[in-house]
Amino acid sequence: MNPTSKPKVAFYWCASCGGCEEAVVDLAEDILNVVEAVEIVFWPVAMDFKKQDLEAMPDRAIAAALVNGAIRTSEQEEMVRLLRRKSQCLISYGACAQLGGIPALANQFEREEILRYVYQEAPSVINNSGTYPQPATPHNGDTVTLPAFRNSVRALDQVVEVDYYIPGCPPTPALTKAALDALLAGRLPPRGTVLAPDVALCEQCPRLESKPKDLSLDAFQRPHRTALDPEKCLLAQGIPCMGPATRSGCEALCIKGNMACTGCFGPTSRVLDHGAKILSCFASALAPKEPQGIDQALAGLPDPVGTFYRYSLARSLLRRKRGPSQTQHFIRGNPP
Amino acid sequence: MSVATPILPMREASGASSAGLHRPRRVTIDPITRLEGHGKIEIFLDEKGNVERAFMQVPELRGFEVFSRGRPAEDMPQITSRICGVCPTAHHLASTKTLDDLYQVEPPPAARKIRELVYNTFMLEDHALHFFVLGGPDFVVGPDAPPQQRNIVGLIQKVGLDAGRKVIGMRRRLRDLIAYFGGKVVHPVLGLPGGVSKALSPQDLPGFQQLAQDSLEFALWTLQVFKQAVLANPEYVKLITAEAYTHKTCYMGMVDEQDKVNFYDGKLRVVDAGGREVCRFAARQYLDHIAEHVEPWSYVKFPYLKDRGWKGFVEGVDTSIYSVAPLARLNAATGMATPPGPGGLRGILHDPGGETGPPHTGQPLGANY
Amino acid sequence: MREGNWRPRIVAFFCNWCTYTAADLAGVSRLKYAPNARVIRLMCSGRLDPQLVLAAFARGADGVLIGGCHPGDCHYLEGNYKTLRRFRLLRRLLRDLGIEEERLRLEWVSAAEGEKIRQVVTDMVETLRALGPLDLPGQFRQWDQEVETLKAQVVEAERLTPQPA
Amino acid sequence: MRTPRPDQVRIGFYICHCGTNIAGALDVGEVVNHVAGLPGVALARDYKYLCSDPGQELIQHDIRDHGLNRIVVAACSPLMHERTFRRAVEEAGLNPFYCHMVNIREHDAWVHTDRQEATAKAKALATGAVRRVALHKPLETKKVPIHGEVLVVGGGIAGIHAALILADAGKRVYLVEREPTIGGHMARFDKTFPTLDCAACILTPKMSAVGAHPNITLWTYSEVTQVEGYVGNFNVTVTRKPRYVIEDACTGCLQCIEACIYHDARFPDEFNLGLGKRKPIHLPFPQATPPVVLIDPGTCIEFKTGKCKKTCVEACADRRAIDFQQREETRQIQVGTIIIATGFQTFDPRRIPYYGYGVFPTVYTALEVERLLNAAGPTGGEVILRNGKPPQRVGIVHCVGSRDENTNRYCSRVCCLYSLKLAHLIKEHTGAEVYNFYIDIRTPGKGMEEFYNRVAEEGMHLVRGKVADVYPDPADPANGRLMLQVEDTLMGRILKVPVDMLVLSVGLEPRADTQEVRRKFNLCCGPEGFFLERHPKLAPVSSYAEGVFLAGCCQGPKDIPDTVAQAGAAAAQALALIVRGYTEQEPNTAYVREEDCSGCKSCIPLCPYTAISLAADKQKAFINEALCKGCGVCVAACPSGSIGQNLFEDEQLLSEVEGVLTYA
Repeated sequence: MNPTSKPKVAFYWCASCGGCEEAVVDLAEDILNVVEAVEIVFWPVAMDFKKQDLEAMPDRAIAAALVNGAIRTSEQEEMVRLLRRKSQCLISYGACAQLGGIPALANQFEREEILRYVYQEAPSVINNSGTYPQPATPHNGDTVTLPAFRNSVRALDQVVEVDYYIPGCPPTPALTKAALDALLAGRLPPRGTVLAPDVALCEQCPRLESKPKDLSLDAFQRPHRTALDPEKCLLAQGIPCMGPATRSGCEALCIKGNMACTGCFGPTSRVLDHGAKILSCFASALAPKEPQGIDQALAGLPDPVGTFYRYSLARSLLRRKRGPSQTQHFIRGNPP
Repeated sequence: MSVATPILPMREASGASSAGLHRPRRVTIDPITRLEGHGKIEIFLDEKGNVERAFMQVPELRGFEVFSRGRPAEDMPQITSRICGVCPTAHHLASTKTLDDLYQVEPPPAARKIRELVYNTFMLEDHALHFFVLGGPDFVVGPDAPPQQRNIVGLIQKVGLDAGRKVIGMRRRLRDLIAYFGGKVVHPVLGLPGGVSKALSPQDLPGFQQLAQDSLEFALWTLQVFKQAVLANPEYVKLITAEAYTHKTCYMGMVDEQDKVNFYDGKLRVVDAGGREVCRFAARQYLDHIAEHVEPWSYVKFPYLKDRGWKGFVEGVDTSIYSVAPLARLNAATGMATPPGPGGLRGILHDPGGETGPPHTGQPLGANY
Repeated sequence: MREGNWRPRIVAFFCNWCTYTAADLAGVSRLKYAPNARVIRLMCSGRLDPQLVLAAFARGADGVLIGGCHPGDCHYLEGNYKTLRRFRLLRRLLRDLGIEEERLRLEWVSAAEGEKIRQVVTDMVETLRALGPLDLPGQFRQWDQEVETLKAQVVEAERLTPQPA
Repeated sequence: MRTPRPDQVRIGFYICHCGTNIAGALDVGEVVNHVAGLPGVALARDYKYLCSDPGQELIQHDIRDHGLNRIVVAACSPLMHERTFRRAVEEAGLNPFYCHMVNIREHDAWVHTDRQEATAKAKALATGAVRRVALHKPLETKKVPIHGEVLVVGGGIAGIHAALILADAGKRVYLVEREPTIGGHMARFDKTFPTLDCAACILTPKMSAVGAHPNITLWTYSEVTQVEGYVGNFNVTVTRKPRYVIEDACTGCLQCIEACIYHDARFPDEFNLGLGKRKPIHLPFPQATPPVVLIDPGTCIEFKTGKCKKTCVEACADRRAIDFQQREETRQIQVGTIIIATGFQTFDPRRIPYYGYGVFPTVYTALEVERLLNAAGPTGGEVILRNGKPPQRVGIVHCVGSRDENTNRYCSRVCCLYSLKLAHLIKEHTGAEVYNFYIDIRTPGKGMEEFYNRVAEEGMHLVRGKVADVYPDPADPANGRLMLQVEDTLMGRILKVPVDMLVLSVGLEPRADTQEVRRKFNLCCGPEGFFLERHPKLAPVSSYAEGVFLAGCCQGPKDIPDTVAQAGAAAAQALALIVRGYTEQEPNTAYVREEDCSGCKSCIPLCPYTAISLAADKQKAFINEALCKGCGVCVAACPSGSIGQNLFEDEQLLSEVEGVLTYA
C-alpha cells in the first residue's frame, strides 16, 4: 500500500485482554469505511507493523492513536510515551486505559505478593529452583530482556497526557464509530472529554420505570441466590447495580442480559471517585438504622473494593491498597 | 495466550533480507502481531545463519490468579473473561461450569442448551476471526506479499469486497446471538452457578434457526476458500507439512463419552504424538495432571503434563509439552460427534501428510484450522 | 511534613447544628485540646460525600473525623443515619485498601457536649500518633517513582535522538 | 466534580484580633503574611475588632478601593458574626455570599495553648477558606412568608403569659396543654416568694383571660403529636384526649360530680398529688380552666362494668355534656412560630433512699406541702400530717436532687427561697419549730435577700449541713417521729434532730419526656437535659430550630418573675417574625442539574422534607427550593454527581479540604 494523504491511525494495547480490538473489529460493515478513510499504521492484533516502524515516523505524524489497556510494565510505558510523541491525538480506549480496568484490581496487592503467588505459591506451579522472570537473562554472552513489572497498575493518563476517552469494557462499536467520525470530521469536544453521554446509565435502562421511589433496602442479594425478575430494576431486587453511578452509552447491555451493571463505563465527569459515589448511593438507600442492622444489610456486599472499583481502582482517589511498609519505616524514625 | 504463534520466517525481521553479507546474530520480532496477546520473539542465529535458539517471550503479567482471590465466586465468570477479550466466552463458561461444580448444582436442560448454543456460536465466529483476520492473510494474501498487505485489509482486497462483507456480516450475526444471551458479546454476563441469567423467547427462535442454516453454509464456503487458497496450492501444502513446521507434542482436547469432540462438556483427553492416550480426566482434576513451569525470560508460565515432569522444550512421543486448540482437539478425539460435513475436515488435514499418526501442529499452518 | 516533627492532621467534618456548635461551646468554655483537627462545616453530616473523606486522605490527612447529631437528634430528621450507613461501609472499604479503620471516626456530639469535642479530638490524635503518618501524598510520590525514572530516561533519549525525517 | 472556570478572583483576607482573644493566642501577623502569598489574595490585613463599625468600614473601603470581590474574615464562629460580615459586604456592593468566615476563636485561639500550633492551625483554616471562597457564586436569600398563627405548647404561667401577649397583639394563638386544665405548677402553689402573695390570686385571672380570649384557641388534655414544616409554615397535629364530657356543652355547674354514683370521693386526686380524694368524674380544682369536668375511665364504673346507673348523665340532663363514646381526636393546624413552654418536673426523692420518702409517712416533698398549706387544698390549708396531727417540729432539707454529684449537679435556683417561704408558712400555720438544713443559702434577685432576712429573723433554725440519715426516733417510734442525723458544718459537730415532719426541697428537672418533645420540635438539649437556647446571653429564648422559642423552666430552672419575663421575650420574638411577615432563608439549598440527571430516583426518598420529586414529563429529579432546607443529604448520595448545593458545592468543599491540608 502506498503512503497516502489519509490521516494515520494507530491502535495499541497495554495490559489488556484484546476485547477492545474485538470491539473495533465489531464495527463490522463500518470498519470498511474506516479503512477507506484512514491509514492504519500500527495495530499489533491485525497488522504486521513493528515498534521500529513507529519509531521511524516523524513526531506527531499519527493523527490519532487509540490505546487500550492499563499500564503495568515499563514496556507499556515506553510504548505509550512513544505513541504520545508520534501522535497528535492520544485517545484512551476502553475501561483499562481510562480507569485501570479489571487488571487494576491487582492494585490491592504488592508486586512481590503477586510474583510470589504466580511463580511460586499457586497450586499449579512446580518451581523447585525458585525461578522468577528476570529483567535480563544471559544467553551466550547476550541477554534476553523483560520489561519491569511495576508495583502499581496505572490508567493511561497517569503516565501520559490523554486527549480523549472512549469508555467501556469494551467500548461499543456505536461509540467507537461516533468517536472516529467526530475525529475524521474534526469536530471533537474540548480536550479531556469522555466521548460518551455524561449521564448515568439509569437514563438508558429499560427497567428504570420499575425502580421504586424508595428502595429501603434491608439486604443486598447475590445474583445467584435470588430468582431475578427480568423486568424489574435490579437494585429494587437488592442486586448491587452500578448503573446509577455509571456513565451511560453502553445501551444497558448487561441489564438486557439480565445482570447488573458492573460499572465499566466509569463515572460521570462530575465524579472524582466512582466507588465512593456508588457506596454513598447504596448506603443511603439502606433501611436499617442501627450499626448491627446496617452491617447485616451490607453483608450482601462481601467485596466492596471489587464491587465499587471493579474497573476504576487505579483511577480512584486512593489509587491502590496501601502497603504496610511505610508506617513501619516512619516508626523507626526513618520517613520515606 | 495461545501457544500457536503465526510468525513467518526470517523475511519478517528487519535487516534479515540482506542475506549473506551482515547476517545479524540476533533477530528481534517486537511485537508479535496478528494474534491475541502480547509477545516478542528473540532469535539467536549461529554463524551459518541457522536458528541457534529462539525465545518466545510474553512481556506481560496481569496476575489474575492473585487478584481473583477473595472475590465473590459468582463474580468469577465476569472477571476471568477479561483474561482474553477475543475468547472471553471460553473463560466465561469455564468459570461458570466451575461454579456449577462449586455449588454442586446441575443447570436445567434449557440453561445447558443455551450455554452450549452460546459456546458453539462462539467457536464458529472465533474461528472465522482467526481464519480471515489473524492467521488467514498469510495464506490468502500469501506469504510472499509485503507485510503491510498481509492483514484483513489486504485479504478483502484479494477476495473481494463482497466476500469481505459476507465474512463481516456473518460474524456480526453470530456475535449478535451471543449478545442476545450474554448481554455483551465481548465479556458476556450470562453465566451463573447452575444456570444462565437470561432465557430464550420463543418468537426469537426462528431467526436463530435460520442463522444456524446460514452459518453452516458459511462454514462450507470458508472451507472452499481454504481449499482454494491453501490446498489448491502445492507450495503451501508442502510448507504446511514440512518438517520445519511440524511440532510433535502431546495433544489435549475435550471429548465426550465416546471420545468424540465436544466443545462444551466432557473429559479432557491427552494423547501423545503417536496417538496413544496419555490421560483422561475431569476439569476439576486438572491439578493432578497439569503443572506449570517457570522460565526466567518470560512472564508467561509453561503448562505441561505433570505425570511426565518438566522435560524442557523438547518434541516427541515422550515430551511433557502438550498442545491445545483445533488441531490438538481433533488429534485428542477419535472423531466428530456430529455427522461429517461434505469433505470432512479431518480427512483434509490427514491426507496431505499421508501419515498414519495424528497430524501435528504446524506452526502456524495447521493448528488453528 | 516537617521531618521528625510529625503531627497527625485531622480533617473534621462537623454538622452545623450539633457538633460544630459543640466545638464552639468547647471554645466558649475554654477547654484545651489538641490543635490537630481542622474543622469543615457542613449543614448536616449527611452532606458528607464519601469522596470528600477519600479526598482528605489522598491530600494528606492522617485521620478524618465526622461529627453529627446523636441518633434521633438530626436537625434534618435522619441525615445522621445516612452518615452512619455510609460510614460503616466506607470503613470496610478503607480497611480493604490498607487504611486502618481508626483513621476514620464517626462521633455523635450534641451542641451541649463541648467536653466531648475535647475528648474525641485528643483521643483521636493519640490514636493517630500510635498509627503513624498516613501520608498518602508521599506514598503517591513514592509509587510514581517507578515511572518517573523511565520518564526521565525517555525524555533524555528523545533529546539526544534526532527527530526522524 | 466540575472544575470551575477561574475568573478574576481578588480576595481580601481579614484577621481579627478580637482584642487579645485571638491576638493573644496566635500570631495574627504571621497568618496575614502567609495568606498574603496565596493565589488570588489581593490584600491581607489584621484588625483589632473587625465586627466593630470601623472594622466593617475597613472592609467596605477595601472592597471599593482595591476592587476586592471575595472576602475572608478570620475571627469568631460564623454562628456569631457571619450575618454581620455578610451584611457589611453587601452594603459595599458585593454579593454577601462572596464572604466566608474562618473560625479561629472558638475553634483555635480559645482551645489551644501552644502559640505556634494555634498559628499553624489558623493558617491552615485560612488557606481552606481562601481556596473555597474563590469558587463562591453570587446567591440570593429567599424570603419565605410567615403564617401569623402561633402555637404555644404548655399552659403553665410561661405559656399563659406568652399566649396572652400574642393574643392581645391580635394574633391567633393555639395553646395546647397536656393536663385537663392550664395553670401548671404555679396553680399548685400556695403563696409566692418573696412577696408572699397568693399564687391563685395572681394566676387565676390570667387563666380566665386565656379561657375567654377570642384570639386564643385553648386545647387542654391535648398533646402535639407531630410537627412538620419549617419556620413560617409549621404543620402541627394535635391529639385531643377524650375527657368524656363535651367541652362546649359543659357549663361547669358540677352537678354531675354531686350526682356521681360514688357518694364519697375515694380516688387519689392528681392535682393534690394524691393527698386528697376525688370522684371518677371531677374537676381538677375549682378554678380549673376550662371549667370543664372530666371522667377518669380507670375508676368510672360505667367504663369498668358498663352497668352504672349513670346518675351523672341524669344530673347533666338536657345539657347532654356527658359522652361515654367520646374518642381521641386530632386537629391539624398551620402556624408560623412555636413557643415551647413545657415546664419541668420536680425531682423524685425516692432516688435518694436515705431520706425515707415513700417509706416514712411524715416525709413530704415541698410541692406536697404547698398543697397542705393551700386553703383550697386537701386539708383546707391546715398543716396536718398523715396521722392527723399537726407537726411540732419540722425539718426542711434543701438541695434534694440539686448540687449533687449523684443526681443533678446544677442548682435548681428556686429551692432556697421556696424553702424559706415554706418555713415561714409552716411556722405561721402551726407554730412549729422549723429547721432548715442547707448547703448554701442563695438568694439573688430583687427582694430576695430581704425576704431571707425577714424569715431568718422569725426564729427559724438554719443549720448549714446536709442531712446524712433519717430514721425513726427510737425514743418515740409510735408517733412517727423521725431522727435526722446531720453535720453542722459551721459548728463542726454532728447533730441529731428529732422532727414530726420532714420536708424535702426537691429540685427542678427536665420533664421525663423531654427527649421526645425535643425530637418532635427539632430542639437541642443541654447536658442537664433542659432545652438549649441558641445563645446563653444573646439569644436566650431562641432555640436551634428556626421559629421555635423557649419560655420558662423547660429551658432551665427559674422562678416566676424570670419565667414571665422569658415568656414575654419569647412572645416578642415570635411577634417580631410575624410582624415582619417573612423570614430570610439561607440560600444553601440543593438543586438538580437537569441535563446531568439520569432520573435514577436515588435522591427522592432521602429528602426528609419531600422536596425532591420526579418531573414526570422529563424523568428527571426536581428539587422544590421552597421545601429544601439545605441539609445536602441528596447531594452526597447522588451517584452521578448531578445535584449541587449552594454554599456547599462539591468543588468548594474539596478546595477547602485541600486548603486546610496544604499547610502542615
